[in-house]
Amino acid sequence: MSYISKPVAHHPQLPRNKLGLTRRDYEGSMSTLCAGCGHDSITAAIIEASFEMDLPAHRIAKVSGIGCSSKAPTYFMNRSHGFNSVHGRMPSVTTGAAIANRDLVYIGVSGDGDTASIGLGQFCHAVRRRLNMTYIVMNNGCYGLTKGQFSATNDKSSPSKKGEANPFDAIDLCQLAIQLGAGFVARSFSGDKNQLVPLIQAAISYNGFAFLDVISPCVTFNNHTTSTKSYEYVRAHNLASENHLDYVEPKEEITIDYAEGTTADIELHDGSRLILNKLDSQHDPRDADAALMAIRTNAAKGAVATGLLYIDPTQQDMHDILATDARPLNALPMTELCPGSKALEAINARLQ
Amino acid sequence: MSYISKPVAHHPQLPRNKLGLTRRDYEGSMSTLCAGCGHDSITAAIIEASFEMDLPAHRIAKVSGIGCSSKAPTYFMNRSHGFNSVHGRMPSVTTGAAIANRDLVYIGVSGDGDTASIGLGQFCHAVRRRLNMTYIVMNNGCYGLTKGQFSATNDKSSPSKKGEANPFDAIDLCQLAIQLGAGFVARSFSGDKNQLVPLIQAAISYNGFAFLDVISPCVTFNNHTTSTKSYEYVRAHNLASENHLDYVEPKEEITIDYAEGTTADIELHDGSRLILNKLDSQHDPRDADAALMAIRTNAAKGAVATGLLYIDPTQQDMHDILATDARPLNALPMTELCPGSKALEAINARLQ
Amino acid sequence: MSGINDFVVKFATVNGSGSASANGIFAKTLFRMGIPVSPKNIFPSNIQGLPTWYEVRVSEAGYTARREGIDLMVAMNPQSYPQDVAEIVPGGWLLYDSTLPRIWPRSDITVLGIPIAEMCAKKWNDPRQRQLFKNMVYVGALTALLDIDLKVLEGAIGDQLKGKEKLVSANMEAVALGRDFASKTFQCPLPIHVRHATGAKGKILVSGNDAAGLGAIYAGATVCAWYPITPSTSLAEAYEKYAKRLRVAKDGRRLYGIVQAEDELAAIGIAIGGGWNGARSFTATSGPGISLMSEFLGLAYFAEVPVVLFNIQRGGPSTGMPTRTQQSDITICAYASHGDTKHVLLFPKDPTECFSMGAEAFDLAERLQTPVMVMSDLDIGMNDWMTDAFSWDDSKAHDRGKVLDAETLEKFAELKGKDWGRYQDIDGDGIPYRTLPGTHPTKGAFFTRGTSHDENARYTEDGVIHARVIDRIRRKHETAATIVPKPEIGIRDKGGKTGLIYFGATTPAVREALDLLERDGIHVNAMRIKAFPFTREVASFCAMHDRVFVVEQNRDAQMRALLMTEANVPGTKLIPALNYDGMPMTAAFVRGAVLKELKPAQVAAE
Amino acid sequence: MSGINDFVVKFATVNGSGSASANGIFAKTLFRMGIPVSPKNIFPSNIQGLPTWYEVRVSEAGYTARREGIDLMVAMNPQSYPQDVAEIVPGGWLLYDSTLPRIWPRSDITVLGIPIAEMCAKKWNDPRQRQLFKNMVYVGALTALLDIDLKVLEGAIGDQLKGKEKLVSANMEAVALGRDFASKTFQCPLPIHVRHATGAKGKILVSGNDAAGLGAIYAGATVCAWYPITPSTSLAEAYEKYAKRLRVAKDGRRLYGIVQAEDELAAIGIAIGGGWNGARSFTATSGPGISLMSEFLGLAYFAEVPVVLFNIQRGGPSTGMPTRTQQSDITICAYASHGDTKHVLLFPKDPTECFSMGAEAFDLAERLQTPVMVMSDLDIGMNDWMTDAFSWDDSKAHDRGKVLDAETLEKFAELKGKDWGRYQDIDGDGIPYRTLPGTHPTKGAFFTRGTSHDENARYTEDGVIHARVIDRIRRKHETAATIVPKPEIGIRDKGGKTGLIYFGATTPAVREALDLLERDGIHVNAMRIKAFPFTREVASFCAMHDRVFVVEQNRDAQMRALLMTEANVPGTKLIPALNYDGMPMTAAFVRGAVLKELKPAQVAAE
Ligand SMILES: Cc1ncc(C[n+]2csc(CCOP(=O)(O)OP(=O)(O)O)c2C)c(N)n1
Ligand SMILES: Cc1ncc(C[n+]2csc(CCOP(=O)(O)OP(=O)(O)O)c2C)c(N)n1
Ligand code: SF4
Ligand code: SF4
Ligand SMILES: [Mg+2]
Ligand SMILES: [Mg+2]
Repeated sequence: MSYISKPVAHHPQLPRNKLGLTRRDYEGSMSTLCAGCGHDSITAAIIEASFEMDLPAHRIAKVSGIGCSSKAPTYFMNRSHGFNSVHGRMPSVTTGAAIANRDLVYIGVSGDGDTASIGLGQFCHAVRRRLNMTYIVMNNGCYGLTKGQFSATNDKSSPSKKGEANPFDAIDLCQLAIQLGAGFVARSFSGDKNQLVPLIQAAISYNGFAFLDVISPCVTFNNHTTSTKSYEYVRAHNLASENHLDYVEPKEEITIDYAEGTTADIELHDGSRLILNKLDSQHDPRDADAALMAIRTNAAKGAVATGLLYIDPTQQDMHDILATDARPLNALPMTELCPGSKALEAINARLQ
Repeated sequence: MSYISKPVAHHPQLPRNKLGLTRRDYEGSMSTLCAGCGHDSITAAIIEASFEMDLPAHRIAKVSGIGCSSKAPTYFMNRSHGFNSVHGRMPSVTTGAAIANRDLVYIGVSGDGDTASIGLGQFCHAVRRRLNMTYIVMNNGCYGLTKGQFSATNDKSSPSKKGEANPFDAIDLCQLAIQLGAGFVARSFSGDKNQLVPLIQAAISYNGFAFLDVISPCVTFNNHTTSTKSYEYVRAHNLASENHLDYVEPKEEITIDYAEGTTADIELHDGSRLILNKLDSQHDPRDADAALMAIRTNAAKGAVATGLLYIDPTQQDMHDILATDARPLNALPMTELCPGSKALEAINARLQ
Repeated sequence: MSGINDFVVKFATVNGSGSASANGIFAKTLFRMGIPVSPKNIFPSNIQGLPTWYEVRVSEAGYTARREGIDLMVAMNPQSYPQDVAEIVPGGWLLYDSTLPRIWPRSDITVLGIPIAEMCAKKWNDPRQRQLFKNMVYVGALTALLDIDLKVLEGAIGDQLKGKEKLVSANMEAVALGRDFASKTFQCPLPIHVRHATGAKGKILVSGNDAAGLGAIYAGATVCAWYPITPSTSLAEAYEKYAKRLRVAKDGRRLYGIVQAEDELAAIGIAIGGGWNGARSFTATSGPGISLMSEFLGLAYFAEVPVVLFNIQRGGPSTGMPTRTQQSDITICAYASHGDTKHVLLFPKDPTECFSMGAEAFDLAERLQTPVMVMSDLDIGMNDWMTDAFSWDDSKAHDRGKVLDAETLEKFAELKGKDWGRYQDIDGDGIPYRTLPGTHPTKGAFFTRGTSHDENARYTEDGVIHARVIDRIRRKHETAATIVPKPEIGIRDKGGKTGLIYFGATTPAVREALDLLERDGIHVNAMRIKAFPFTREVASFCAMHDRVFVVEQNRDAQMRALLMTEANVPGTKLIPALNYDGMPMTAAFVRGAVLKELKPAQVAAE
Repeated sequence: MSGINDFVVKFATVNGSGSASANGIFAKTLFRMGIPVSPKNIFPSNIQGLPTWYEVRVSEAGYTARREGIDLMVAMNPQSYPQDVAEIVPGGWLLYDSTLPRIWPRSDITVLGIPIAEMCAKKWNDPRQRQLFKNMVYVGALTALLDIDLKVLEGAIGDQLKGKEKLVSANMEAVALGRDFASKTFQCPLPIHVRHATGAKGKILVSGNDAAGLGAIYAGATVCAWYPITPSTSLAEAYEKYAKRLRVAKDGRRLYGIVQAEDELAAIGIAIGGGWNGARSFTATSGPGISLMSEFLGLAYFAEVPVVLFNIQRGGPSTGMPTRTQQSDITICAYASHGDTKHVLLFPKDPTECFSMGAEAFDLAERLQTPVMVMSDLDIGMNDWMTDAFSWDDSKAHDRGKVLDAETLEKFAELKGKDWGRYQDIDGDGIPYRTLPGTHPTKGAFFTRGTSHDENARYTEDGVIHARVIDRIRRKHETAATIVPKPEIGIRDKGGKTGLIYFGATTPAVREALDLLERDGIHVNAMRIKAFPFTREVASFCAMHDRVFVVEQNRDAQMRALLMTEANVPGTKLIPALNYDGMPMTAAFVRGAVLKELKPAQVAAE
């Protein structure tokens, strides 16, 4: 089946953001995912987050691998360029794109198969390189597009639709990301828009590698009641309580009132602020060791720790490390890049 | 240059092990590595360990990727088959070999480039699959064979020979291995034979994925005094004190005496026992969380925690998970594998 | 052309709506009535909610190629109405769900409206049932319209629902609903309809992937490593299905090992590790997987490790059309990997050959100590084909090639007059003797490597030795050309000057086209290639003819190129007949391609 | 044949012993004396302790191909003595370290023993110095034996040791030591020796990788992603070296981004990401890397993303001979990736062309919106070649191809009379117009994908559209054949019937061979191929000749195969002349291959 375009007529009374754009302007083509697929909810959250942040849609680059999840970028922000690359290799394509133009916002979308299996190496190395991007894994514990095989994030003993238990332990991408030095690591749930939208906003504002592992049930292949990646299971075991995040745009005034001692106020590079309301959680999300232990301890109990798990507000990103020019490399004039014949004469002379 | 064979004449008085073999019988071809290369010391430790364990050399399969380190299997156990495969893919080749014949002992040798860069994905998934093998990384923080580029295990700010500081954080393979569920994780140093030999023995005895990260200075490209992977640095910062391991063969009597309360006695599947003498260490190596924290805490101080870091003496290996026959698959007679024409008739009938 | 037992029905539905099983039952029923059928699934690369089609050609004459021009369209998906209606031949029929009635833009077809949704809504309360049984209602209507044997249908449903007997009667109720409505409302049967026949007798209805998975079981393969990718996934799944049935010891232990690898690089690496260690090992993949496996294939070629790869080709380039068929990986598979490499390829024509060649591939891989690729495709692999029943000769032993056990190793010099060396060409056929790890305490150990090595497997940088070794491997490839399956040659015109070469999935289309051309007065000799490297018959066939059509499903005439470079056939006589829109080839296309060349006037007139 | 300014010296040393720099200085000195030289490094795939060689051919006539038959062997490595001595021509010389004197097995050579180790032990105390200066001692001896200009040598040492002036005099002391000993002990100079000449005037001495790295700088490339692999590593390193010199802004910020990727899949992925985003981007790799990059190359082909890949070919198959040269990735590069793909290849003949074609590759990649591969090899890439100085025309603008900025995008329909669509063939040349991310708030955004798409970049599963799109890409490839560099044709015999085709690193050998053949009375017309797809001149040249030799450094005659399939040249007239032992080709080989065919009697007699 071919591409399905949506009607574009704008309702005159739709609310507009500071750029004068409506939510519609952040939408994409009609989704061809299964009705009820978690991925569509995440797409909706991305649309909501970017509308609220007044992002100029055309300054965003959407990148993905292959899978149901990797199709999702088609379903948001039609005004942005997108690159649906090859399976598991979104991190490298994004790395190259980011080097070429540091001024765009990079939103990468991947699946658990795309990231934790074929793409695991590239994922780890993108983290290590502090690529300035928002990396979202739509995590359903299975390979949706190839019809439901277990993925490497599927929990041990979680049964398939046919009832066969998965004999392998899950790879926990948040633990990996923290350990490899990601500066922003969060976990969320496609069914929890209130938690998800501010996390996406914070991730986009974050300067460096922002990782979001979003549990996103596959209604067709992995949403039976016994699956640990089903709506039912996640709703029952979600510790959204871990913390609650409010994202405050740069220069905006903080109007929310929090009980003394329960909040952390974190300022990002771009001046936006994250107000974290710690609830049950014992750990300071600026402490990587504590974050790791919180995840591990909860996982051992079968609970899913969601929320902002770890943040390092001061991390250098890849461009700092590479010391690239402040201007996008793809915008430098050839006259500045090509040294010309004079310089060549000098080089020839040395080689004589 | 071609293969250099060693003279094979046996000295009549060389000590012999229970199989009647001398150390020479566990040697390989002449090393073509640089004089003083850490890798050669590890090779020597492997020879020593297998001689002492009375391993039948021909029942060992040596597997490696590409690199100076991956050449090492040529330099031990000429009586064993070896497979010097392609760069970074030793884990998959070993997986296939192990499925085909569960009765051999698999010793995999890799480098930090081979494992932490190109092979990171395969490494992680071999761990996750609980492949029954000993996986040794000869870790020199650089790409020896391609002339000294930084590898992903090189420590941040550790300078190259030319003095340029590495801007990226190191990937800690031991942390990764623990997190991904390796049952046996140890770190050692090529310069510490006393620690290394029993660790190799324990790893070989271990039934499941045994990982050994051995710091192994590259004397040609990464042994300058400021490199954190130099002999000098590692000697100064090695917490070999973490624990001391004695490997006791199955049925052997334990003759060593330890001070009360400082030892842990761990029995492996094959009946061999590991006597751990905890020295400075606070953590029980059977506790994964504690092991992770011990590594991280030490690393933060610039110290290198060596010794047996983690062990799960009861883990299932890949063959348990796959429920394969007790006999090696490659030895099953075709008559047992091919269902024959009778069974085919029944299948045809169903398809009619 | 259409008539009794000779027409095409097409079902246009929404995927994920349960229509696949109803459609399958429809095809199976006709097949069980003894009528040759060829169902083709045309599905989207998505899981639910998009248009999907199922075409069933019915042909008493036994022509099983896809045929264009739909006689009866069962249009259940408003999303695709416009194109569905356009495909019906003049005088054809359109069956649709008239719950929402509509005016159709064509007057040259007969519209059969059945208010299916309404009927189901009345009959069932559960929304899931309402949805599912819609499919059986149109099948029911077809039993009346096409005069289908109800008993046979019930049997087919019963087989499908083994163990869920209650469901059978529920389904039959839905069938009755549709059948009754149709009988009452329309003149039944239509001029196109079925009757019991014998053309399908003794045949089986099965997909190539199912057959190939079974072939691997019969070959004695014990190591299977794979990574999910359409359209190869179902091959590994079939192997597993049959292994669970046929390969479990009494104590429940498995006589096989399957790994769903983390990617294709690992999958082929695992298979090579297994092959190195003496287990028959394989992987299955498609286009992108082949690209990713290239480096490892070069290793297996040069280190001479047996391994079997099933390539279920799909529409390229790149991710391309993952749910469409092509034969466009020929070049890349013949030469996969950098440096001078050449691989052995087999081209099965149908599921029966997927089974037999799938098994034979393992013998060849072990005899030749090299990768062997079975070049199937989506059409053969994922569609059910009416095909010859599988057969197996119990008296023929598996040929494991030149592997030495401890005893032979000890006596080697004595037996062969030469010392053993892993890569010594003892027999002059380019095929050396191999040993397996763990065989002997002191003999036969060697180091397998992808770096250059001498005849004793020792590392070398001596270019003269390197050249000698790769020359010997070239000779081994020449030996391969003497033991791979020979082409199948059909001479319709002794001394005729026009030949035609084909292979794989286009076989039914080509055979039908040759019959059609015969009626056009054109007698074409044809050769079906079964393997690469080419046996000498291939070049002789070309030499015998002045012009040779090469029918392929790719853009770049890849088999033609191989014939030019590897069989030295001059390009001038090789006329490409290429189709690459991803649909299974039709006889009309093949006939057209030949006519265009030989009788351009007739084509213009038609 | 040998004599003044015409001989071959070979240094046999141990790698990691510091000989490389001394040998380089030796070659550079002769070059600065104006004498054409061609040094070849023959090194092991290891770091220290194994035999390594450095051959320097000196040829006043300017023949820079490798020549076999060593006139003077500097044998510093006892490990390789036997083979080193065997390589000396009768009447030649052997210089060795006679600290441990030995009896040599040949009486037809002159042995020059110098107790180098002993002399160094006497002179220096530091063991490292003792070791290092040994190399300069033999260089010193050569200044006397070969009559080398000491001033020029000193200059060369000075340049090498810029900034470490103290070391220069120490080195000159070592030189004096050797020179004095030789002058006193032997009759100097030898019959073979040098004199100032002019053949090297205006030339430069540089490696192809250095040149290609510089070419990328001049092309304006800003994204370089690579993974270490011999022999391509030094290309990325050269790019970095020049970038640090020529591409740093005043505030220290870099006008380039280099990533040492985690593997080749990532390297090409990064380059493609950069190309997609409008930066000139490239990677450099060799054999195994090409295999690993296959999937991504197919993506870039089908999604039409410009990217440049330098393939510095080495000895295959598999890991093969990583430190030897071959031209054996032609097939795999021309067709890299599954499905119907075809790539653009350039074949530089020397470092000068590595620079110019290295730069031109970026123009072609952007104009054609496709990967362009520069097919260099170890011989060109890692050896210093005497070659024409680099030149750059400041007046010629970089051709960025059809990229639309915001303004043009707005006026597109007006300008072109058609609406913009990413994959619309507006100009009939198969090349569409592209837009870059972030260009315009509402126009020009599209989704780049490797799945099938229509002319507006929208996903499609309609096979007719798919076929249309890949047909257009085929037309684009035809356009490529009109804009890639044309072959260089040298007619020695108008109306002559014998042609010869060559390309890349074999150029010096072929040109010398043609001169030799001329003397044999055989006049061969020659064509050097510079690019694939072939421009029409390629087929015409073949058509003009009855038989055409195709000289290649691979086993399977890969260029010949390409000529057959892509230029429709009948194989019968294409005679392969193949060498694949990993050593740079010699003129003698080429001459022999031609003679064997044309004058077999003469070959037998020789
Ligand atoms: C190289 C390659 N191998 C395999 C595939 C087939 N494939 C497509 S999507 C997919 C898995 C997707 O799983 P995931 O990333 O979890 O996405 P989901 O569909 O679950 O959202 C696979 C294996 C492919 N397209 N390319
Ligand atoms: C696919 C591929 N890419 C690159 C190379 C080149 N290469 C050979 S060894 C090596 C790195 C080795 O580093 P490491 O594994 O750390 O081993 P070491 O030499 O340091 O022991 C590389 C990149 C290769 N052989 N194959
Ligand atoms: S198959 Fe699963 S992941 Fe894919 S669209 Fe459907 S529900 Fe979503
Ligand atoms: S280069 Fe380094 S790693 Fe390689 S052999 Fe030499 S010392 Fe060892
Ligand atoms: Mg998934
Ligand atoms: Mg290393």
